[in-house]
Amino acid sequence: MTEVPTAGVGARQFLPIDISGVDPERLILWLGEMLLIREFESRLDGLSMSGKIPGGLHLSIGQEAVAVGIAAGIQPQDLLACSHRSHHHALAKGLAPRSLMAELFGKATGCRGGRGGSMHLADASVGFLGGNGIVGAGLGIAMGASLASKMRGMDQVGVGLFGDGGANTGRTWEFVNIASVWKLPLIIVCENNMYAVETPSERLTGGGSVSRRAEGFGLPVHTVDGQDVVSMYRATTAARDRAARGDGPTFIEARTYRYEGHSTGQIINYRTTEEVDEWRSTRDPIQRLRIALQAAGRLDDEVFDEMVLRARATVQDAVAFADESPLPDPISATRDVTGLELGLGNAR
Amino acid sequence: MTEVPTAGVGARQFLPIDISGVDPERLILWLGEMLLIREFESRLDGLSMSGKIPGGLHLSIGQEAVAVGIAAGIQPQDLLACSHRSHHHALAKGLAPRSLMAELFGKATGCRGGRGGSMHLADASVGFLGGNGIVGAGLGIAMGASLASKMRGMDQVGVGLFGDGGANTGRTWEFVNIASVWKLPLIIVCENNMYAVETPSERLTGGGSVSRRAEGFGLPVHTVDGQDVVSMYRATTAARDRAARGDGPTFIEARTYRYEGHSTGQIINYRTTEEVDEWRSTRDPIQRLRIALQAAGRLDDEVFDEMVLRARATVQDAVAFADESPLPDPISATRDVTGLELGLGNAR
Amino acid sequence: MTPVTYSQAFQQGMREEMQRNDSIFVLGTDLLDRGGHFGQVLGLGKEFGAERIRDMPISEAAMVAAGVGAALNGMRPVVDLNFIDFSFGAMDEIVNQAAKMRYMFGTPIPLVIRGTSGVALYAAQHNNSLESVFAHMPGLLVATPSTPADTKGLLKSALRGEDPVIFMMHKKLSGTRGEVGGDEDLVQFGRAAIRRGGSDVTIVGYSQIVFKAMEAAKTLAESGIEAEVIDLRTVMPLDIETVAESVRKTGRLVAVTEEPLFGSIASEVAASIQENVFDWLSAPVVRVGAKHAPIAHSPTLFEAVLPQAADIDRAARDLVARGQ
Amino acid sequence: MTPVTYSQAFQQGMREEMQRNDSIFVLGTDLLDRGGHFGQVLGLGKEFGAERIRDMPISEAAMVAAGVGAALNGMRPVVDLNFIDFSFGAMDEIVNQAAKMRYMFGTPIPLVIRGTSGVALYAAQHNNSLESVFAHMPGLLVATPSTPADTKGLLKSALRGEDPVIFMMHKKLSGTRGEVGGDEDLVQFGRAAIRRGGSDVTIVGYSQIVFKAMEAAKTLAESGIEAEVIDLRTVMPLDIETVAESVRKTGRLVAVTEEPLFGSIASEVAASIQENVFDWLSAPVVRVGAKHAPIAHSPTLFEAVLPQAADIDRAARDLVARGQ
Ligand SMILES: Cc1ncc(C[n+]2csc(CCOP(=O)(O)OP(=O)(O)O)c2C)c(N)n1
Ligand SMILES: Cc1ncc(C[n+]2csc(CCOP(=O)(O)OP(=O)(O)O)c2C)c(N)n1
Ligand SMILES: [Mg+2]
Ligand SMILES: [Mg+2]
Repeated sequence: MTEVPTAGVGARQFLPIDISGVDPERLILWLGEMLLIREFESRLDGLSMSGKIPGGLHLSIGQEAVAVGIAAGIQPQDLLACSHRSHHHALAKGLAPRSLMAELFGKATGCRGGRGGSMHLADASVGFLGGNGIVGAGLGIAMGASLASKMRGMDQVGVGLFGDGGANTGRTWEFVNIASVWKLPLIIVCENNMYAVETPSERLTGGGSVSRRAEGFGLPVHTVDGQDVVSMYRATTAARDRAARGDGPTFIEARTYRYEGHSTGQIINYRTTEEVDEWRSTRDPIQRLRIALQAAGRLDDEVFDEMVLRARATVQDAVAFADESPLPDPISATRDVTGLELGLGNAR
Repeated sequence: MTEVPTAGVGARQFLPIDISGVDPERLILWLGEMLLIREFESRLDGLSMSGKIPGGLHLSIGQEAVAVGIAAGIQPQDLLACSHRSHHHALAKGLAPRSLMAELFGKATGCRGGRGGSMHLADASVGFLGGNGIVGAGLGIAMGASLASKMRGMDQVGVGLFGDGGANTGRTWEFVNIASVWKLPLIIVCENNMYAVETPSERLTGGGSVSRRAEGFGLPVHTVDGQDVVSMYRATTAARDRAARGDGPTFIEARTYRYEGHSTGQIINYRTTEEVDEWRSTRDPIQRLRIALQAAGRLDDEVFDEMVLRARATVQDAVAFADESPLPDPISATRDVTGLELGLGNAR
Repeated sequence: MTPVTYSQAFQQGMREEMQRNDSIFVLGTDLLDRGGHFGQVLGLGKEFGAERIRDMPISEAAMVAAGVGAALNGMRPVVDLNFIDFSFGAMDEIVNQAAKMRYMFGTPIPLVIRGTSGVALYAAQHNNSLESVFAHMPGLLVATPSTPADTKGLLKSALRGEDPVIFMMHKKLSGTRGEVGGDEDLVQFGRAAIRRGGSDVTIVGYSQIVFKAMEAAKTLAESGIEAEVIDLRTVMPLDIETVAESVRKTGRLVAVTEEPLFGSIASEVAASIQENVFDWLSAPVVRVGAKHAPIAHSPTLFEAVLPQAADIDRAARDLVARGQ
Repeated sequence: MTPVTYSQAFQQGMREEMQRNDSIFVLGTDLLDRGGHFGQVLGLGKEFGAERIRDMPISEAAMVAAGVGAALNGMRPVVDLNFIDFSFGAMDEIVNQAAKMRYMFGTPIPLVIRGTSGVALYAAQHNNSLESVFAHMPGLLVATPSTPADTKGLLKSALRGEDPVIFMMHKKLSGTRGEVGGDEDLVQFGRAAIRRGGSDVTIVGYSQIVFKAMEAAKTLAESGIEAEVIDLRTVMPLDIETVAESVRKTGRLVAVTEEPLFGSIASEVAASIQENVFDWLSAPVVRVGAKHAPIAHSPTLFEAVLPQAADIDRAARDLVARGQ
């Protein structure tokens, strides 16, 4: 079942967003991308359960605006690395849906030929440096990449993402510190969806605020509504400008929410359905943008419905592509471990 | 050569300290302890150079008030763990000078039978949980020990120390966070002597302030003059009271200075002699307490000189003891690795 | 007794020991309500409460440090690292602190560090084989149970011992079932179990691969080759004597491991056996392990890297043929 | 050419390669002014400035992460970890990131991670032997030079290669002197060097223990036993072929290591050799390594744990006696 909310009576409950000054065509584009992500993600639970996709997945449904807003605020040459919850960023950064889906299926046609899977998607050609299976590690990769950008004098910034849970792992703050000290062209984003697996992060985060913690590291910190793609876009653009000027990193805490469980197939009893409903019915990033565009006379129901159908078709095509794609050649499994051919005694 | 400053003309330059309300007998005791530490430490450079002590050592000359103030502010049953720079804390917490010196010599009579050495002193009988060769690690040990104190319902607090350099290692903040979240009976002390080896820490510490960083973790933070034993004592007592009440940890940043190099035998060219002189001639913790006691009519030169001689004699005795002590039995080197007797194939 | 799963066996062992000894407690992520990511402490949260089933943030260094410090001060902590791969974030706390403290400070560190290990889904970063790494570190013990009974029995030994124990539970075994022992049925560390008697060739392994060895033994038996299968149960200490005794009988040894072969437990066993019972060997010890590659997402790829029952079968057959 | 020290050889290699390739830079603690804790980059700060000789705070995870990310984006970083023991704080970044990224993402990670290794003073926490640990991890190469020439030549290979290399420099060798090669004298990874020819017994090791092996060879020669001494130079890849060839000649092998023996490189060599050239062996491969204990502060204690030339000598003599 698709997660796209239907229009109608409840619409007036949604918190308004301010779209003034943003080209409506771009807004429509962003809406389309958010729809694509949601449609894409909505198929995955079933594909995982049915075994088409080996293993579970971390869905980002609800968090689409974070990814799309960031991708909209940076440039194509910019480099992004994130966490285990990565599909939305991969798609927003430009990873092809077919390539992503085939990778999840473990097929040879996937972006990593079936080697990476959900937590290790990557596509250098679109500047997507990858997800990461280790909490906090993606930020470190982005930090290092932005160091290279700076040393090479490139007009290129890095984006490194981690979750609220990741704010309690030591490495995160080492990375933030280095970015701050070296004034790296880096945008650091804490995607705060309030939970680490089943644990409300606030309960285990001394001081209770990731942003407040970040302030101690000497860089500008902004707390942003992560369910408002335009706010995310604006914060990202400002951060990118600052980075490109050589003024260093910016820390953004994006307040967001995942509608589904930590990973596919989970029973959720650590939060109330009221809480989920509240987020869905007042803050849904797709609905809010849709309503704002409708109010501005830039979108009618017909076009929106068409967008939904288009997104669905893209996902359907990706699923079919993945399904029909060949498995990788088992012989290749030991190739490209290092740049050397390992001799006798090392590999057999 | 001893590092004990001589009395006289320069005395009025020293920053005053406030000793009001503290029992003068205790103050005299503290003065004696600081003198002992300084005398002790002043012998080590030579002993290391001459090979009597294998390897280099991290001297704490200049930082005596931090150790003595803390030890004075806690109770005998309290547990302290610190960093590689540990002699002052070991002595202040009650480790016997003979036992310490013999350990440095690598002798069987040392507090750890020659197994530990300078960075791994420990003596459970006086609540000294040990130094640590790994930056930041001592704080973690103290944190865990204080968890046990709390779970066991004991009137016992932990003290965990690290340096300004240690403020940039991730583990430190994991430990601070846990202490904060669990409201552990822990006193966290950053012994900020401004340098990590030869690097001025401020330059590589984003935001420039350890205290400010700590504030983001949701616990009370105090910046204290670490060259004033009474201030250290007062801050520690307050932190201990808070911990004992069950209100949780306190973070103390002690501003201090080491007069010598990072370790024995180093040439210092990363800081100016003016800087060292400034600390020595205006903030020396021994001189400041001495002057305060003299001004209060509680100490005359004769008594002070006697105290110096007593400290020297104690150190001389420790050196002689260590020198005459036997080396450990080589056969014992593989004993007590685990509680099991390891069988064939494991150890030979 | 009704059979329980491997995860339930851990639960049972924990419950019984926690009832027996107040100083035992568990810390890690998502334990209290969720019961751990593999159900390994399911139900214990209700029984023992938040003080003894302690939820932690994602702070692996702090988890182990809390364990080491608490162990030093009279408690018996169990640190649940979730996947053993996350030990990387606490490697100093494990190897430089927990493992060495007894030696350095004279204070035992009774600490169990549990982690889900072995190779299955979730790709390279969640499928590191670290048993040889931990076994290499003086001061650590390493448990690698393959059955519910051993899981429970070894856990009990660990919780009554005085050493830091890395307790590795294989992903693929979580749901496997078996009978377990009672309250006082401890399984000693360093005692291998002979899972199947045989006189033609010895196959030695530990954890999940023992089942592949048993599979191979079955196909070998169909050809009249009787394999003795030894389950090491703990890799530190490693019961080389039981293996040596078997080799004195069979003259042939296949050492298997799921780890990348280089520097693996299988290499250690091979080195040690040829050194100790060379004159009984009618052919070299042959190792069967994983190929030298990370673990891919696609099962097609990672199964090609892992040793299979057929590889063990082939190695044993070759040995028998060769040693005649 | 005048002989240079082991540390200076590293300096030279760095300097020449940095001059040759703009994308090479170094990061770590106390490098710019101090030149590193072992003088390994002394003088380079002045020559290349703070951008390319980058001082970092005590943040090992961030050091390696910065290296991995920069390598992924076109640079060739050298991460100086000071003591290799501090790699524990960056273990995930080394094993789960640097080592696996090429395999997972298809992007080479040309990254050198330098650390001072081996056993000497400063007790348990500064004297971990990790060469077998890193060699066990698919995706990493491990250099363990014993001479200034190899230090320089292997460093050059590392800096022109495309893999993450753990570059381990033994504490006790810092001041040893020797001739080094020129600008284009690269030492290949995976090529052992025969340090001394002999026909009676082969002794294989790497890094500082090679000197103990040479010492033993000398005393053996006095008794008419000619030992061939092989220096592996890199332990991953490990040049087992050169060892095998020697064993085909001598029929006897002593595998030495300074690591705790269990799970060591010596175990790997022994396992591999007996597996590959069993029929040439007239006696088992004998391992000589450190005893299973942490390293104490007192030299009296730690020297008792370490393998000595006399132990190698004795092992070789026993073998010769036994295999006759
Ligand atoms: C170092 C490490 N520890 C534990 C895990 C297991 N784990 C995977 S995701 C996750 C929760 C992460 O929470 P958060 O950072 O808030 O991200 P979210 O899942 O909410 O997107 C945990 C504990 C891991 N992958 N890496
Ligand atoms: C994890 C780790 N990294 C590096 C080192 C090497 N080292 C020992 S002391 C030191 C400087 C520590 O500075 P600081 O924390 O300020 O303590 P101080 O020496 O000033 O007392 C360094 C880098 C170490 N021991 N542990
Ligand atoms: Mg979260
Ligand atoms: Mg300092």
